[in-house]
Amino acid sequence: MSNVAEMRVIVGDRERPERAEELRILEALLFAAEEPLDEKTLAARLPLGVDVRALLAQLQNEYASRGVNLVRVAGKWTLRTAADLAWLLTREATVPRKLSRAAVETLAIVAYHQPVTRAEIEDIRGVTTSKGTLDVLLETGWVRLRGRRKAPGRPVTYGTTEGFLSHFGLEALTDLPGLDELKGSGLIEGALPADFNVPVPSDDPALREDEEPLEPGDLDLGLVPPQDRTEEG
Amino acid sequence: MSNVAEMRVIVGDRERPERAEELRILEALLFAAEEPLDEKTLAARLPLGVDVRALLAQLQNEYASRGVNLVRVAGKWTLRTAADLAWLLTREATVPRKLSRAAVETLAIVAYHQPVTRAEIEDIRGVTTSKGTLDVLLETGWVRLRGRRKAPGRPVTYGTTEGFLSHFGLEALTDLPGLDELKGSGLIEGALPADFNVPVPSDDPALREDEEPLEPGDLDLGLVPPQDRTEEG
Amino acid sequence: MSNEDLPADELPAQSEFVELGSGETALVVDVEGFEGPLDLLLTLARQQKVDLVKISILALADQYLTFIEAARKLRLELAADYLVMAAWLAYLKSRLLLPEQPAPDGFSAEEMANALAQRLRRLESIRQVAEQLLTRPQLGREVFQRGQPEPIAEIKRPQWSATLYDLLTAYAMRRQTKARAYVRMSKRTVWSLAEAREAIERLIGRSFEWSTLDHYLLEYLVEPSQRTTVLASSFAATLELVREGRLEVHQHAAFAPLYIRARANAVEGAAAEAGNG
Repeated sequence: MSNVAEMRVIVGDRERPERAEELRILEALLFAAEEPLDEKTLAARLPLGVDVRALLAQLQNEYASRGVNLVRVAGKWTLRTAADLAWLLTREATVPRKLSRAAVETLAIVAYHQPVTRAEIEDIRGVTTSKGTLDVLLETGWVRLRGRRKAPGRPVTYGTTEGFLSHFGLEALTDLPGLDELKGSGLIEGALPADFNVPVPSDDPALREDEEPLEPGDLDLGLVPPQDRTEEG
Repeated sequence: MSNVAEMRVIVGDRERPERAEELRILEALLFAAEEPLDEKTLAARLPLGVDVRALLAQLQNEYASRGVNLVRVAGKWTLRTAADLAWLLTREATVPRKLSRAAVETLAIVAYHQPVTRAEIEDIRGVTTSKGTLDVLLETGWVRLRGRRKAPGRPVTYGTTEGFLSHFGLEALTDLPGLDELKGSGLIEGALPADFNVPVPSDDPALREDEEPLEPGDLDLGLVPPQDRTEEG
Repeated sequence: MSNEDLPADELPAQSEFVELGSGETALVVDVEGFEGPLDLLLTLARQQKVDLVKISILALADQYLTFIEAARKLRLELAADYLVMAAWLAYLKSRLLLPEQPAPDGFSAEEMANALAQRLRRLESIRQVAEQLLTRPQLGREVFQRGQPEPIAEIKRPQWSATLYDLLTAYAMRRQTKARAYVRMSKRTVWSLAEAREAIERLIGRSFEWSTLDHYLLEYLVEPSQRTTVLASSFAATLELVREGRLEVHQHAAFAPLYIRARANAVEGAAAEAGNG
């Protein structure tokens, strides 16, 4: 035992100069960051000409077997505790507010059918969606107002945010579970008009052809506490 | 050398499957913790009978060469960015700031009357010029120390730089308006004493007859920013 | 049926149960627990234990209508949604039972039934994926980010700005002000009447002896350049003080020295005044 330890120490000492400094920098940046970092941000801190993607792959591999993993969410990179250790950590975690069944369902509809209007959500659920449900989702930061549908009444369209992907550990919207089956069974089109044949949900911030931008003030809808809003009006 | 590398590979390979689950748990706990953890807390989360101290020593050793180190603070354990990478955690931001009136005035006097000493600036302005004003001007890079005046006290002479010309869009210092132009533009009006004049400025880098070169060390005066100034803004 | 097969992560409070006595299916339903008529239909459909593609809409419509009938008998308050659905299903049922005929809105009963089945499938699939989504490790519940992030400190570097206009205005203003200030200085070489009067009052004071005005002036104001203005102002001030009866003035001949002295009663008066003050 003491032999092994000694050997490791020696190797460790020799290793130090050999392990690429870039890897140390990358690891320090990812450890320190408060939120996922994109490759551009990382590259800006690394020596010029470094292959960030290759380094990330190496680091991801190094961390794969550890208690902390390097994962990609919303196209960005972040370190997170290994999912199999959840049992260990949940005890001290402050469990986020549990969403109501209506909110979970609405969230899923927004995720899989976005950009989607309230009327379309109601059509799928077969029930009126209370204002509160959408407010709760806007408050979580997982759902956002995207724009307005170019249709009578110009209804607001909803979509998911990067925070949504980050919370559920999704690299992109295409990683949504069961998305392929939904597409296969033709259940994803929802209420989209036939001429807008976009069978996949998209959180692309660029507005679709049938969307137009929000007006100033629209964004307050879900973000300002309601009492202020009524006073204003 | 090649021997060492080989040994490392072997050791590394052997290590991975042998790496104790306890180490993963330890590293996840330390990563997710919101504050440094003591050995008792860590032990409570680990299987009974595990030698926490030995595990921590091993983990500390594993992380020693990395971008993040396991450190002990106040008897508790925490992961921290390696000290030599602290620079990664700072970012320089440029903050636009307007020059004070005193600084603008002093700058103008330096521009027109260079090479000029502080006493001469004060004589023209009719008020004492604070050290800070000249420091700020040196910091802008628009004013430089030229030399020393061959006079009692050997005062430092100030002049403008190329940076001054480029910031104010001047091709040469002689582009600064003379008395007639200042009058013509209405900047100077009314009766003036007969001997009133505006000098024809020159930023010729060659020292004048009444100037002598700076000594080594003089240049440090205004070029090294004091530590606190950066935080001030 | 039971609520357990609902893909919800949260079951509603079981406030009210309705038991239908018909017997063939012990249908226990909690009206409060349903998220609208479509949800109720989906629950009923599951009881057929067949793929939703092969569901019998006719049977489903019957079940739904039975449920609504029972609920109404028990005077349960049903949202309008449920009743609209009931009416529509009753219509659909009648259409399905009748021989096919062209529908007024262009849809056959078959198509309408398929559309309903499709809606049910869509709701069911969204529930399934919602459930799958929720079983993913969630941030802050199953996986955690760094508990003590080390935020990046910003070092602020001032970027100074000033315009050529600022520069020239400041310079012109300062030089001009300074130049004007010198002009004012040179005016001080003139002795004003007020200054002369104040000086004479101070110089003569309580002296009741005759003394020459020249004597005072030369003694105290020696600068030759100022002699003329001092003499002129002093003479004018002297005459004024004489007119006020505070001074006596005496001259032997033209261009002879001027003798002045304070008048006794005037000094007393002035002293009294000073005492009061």
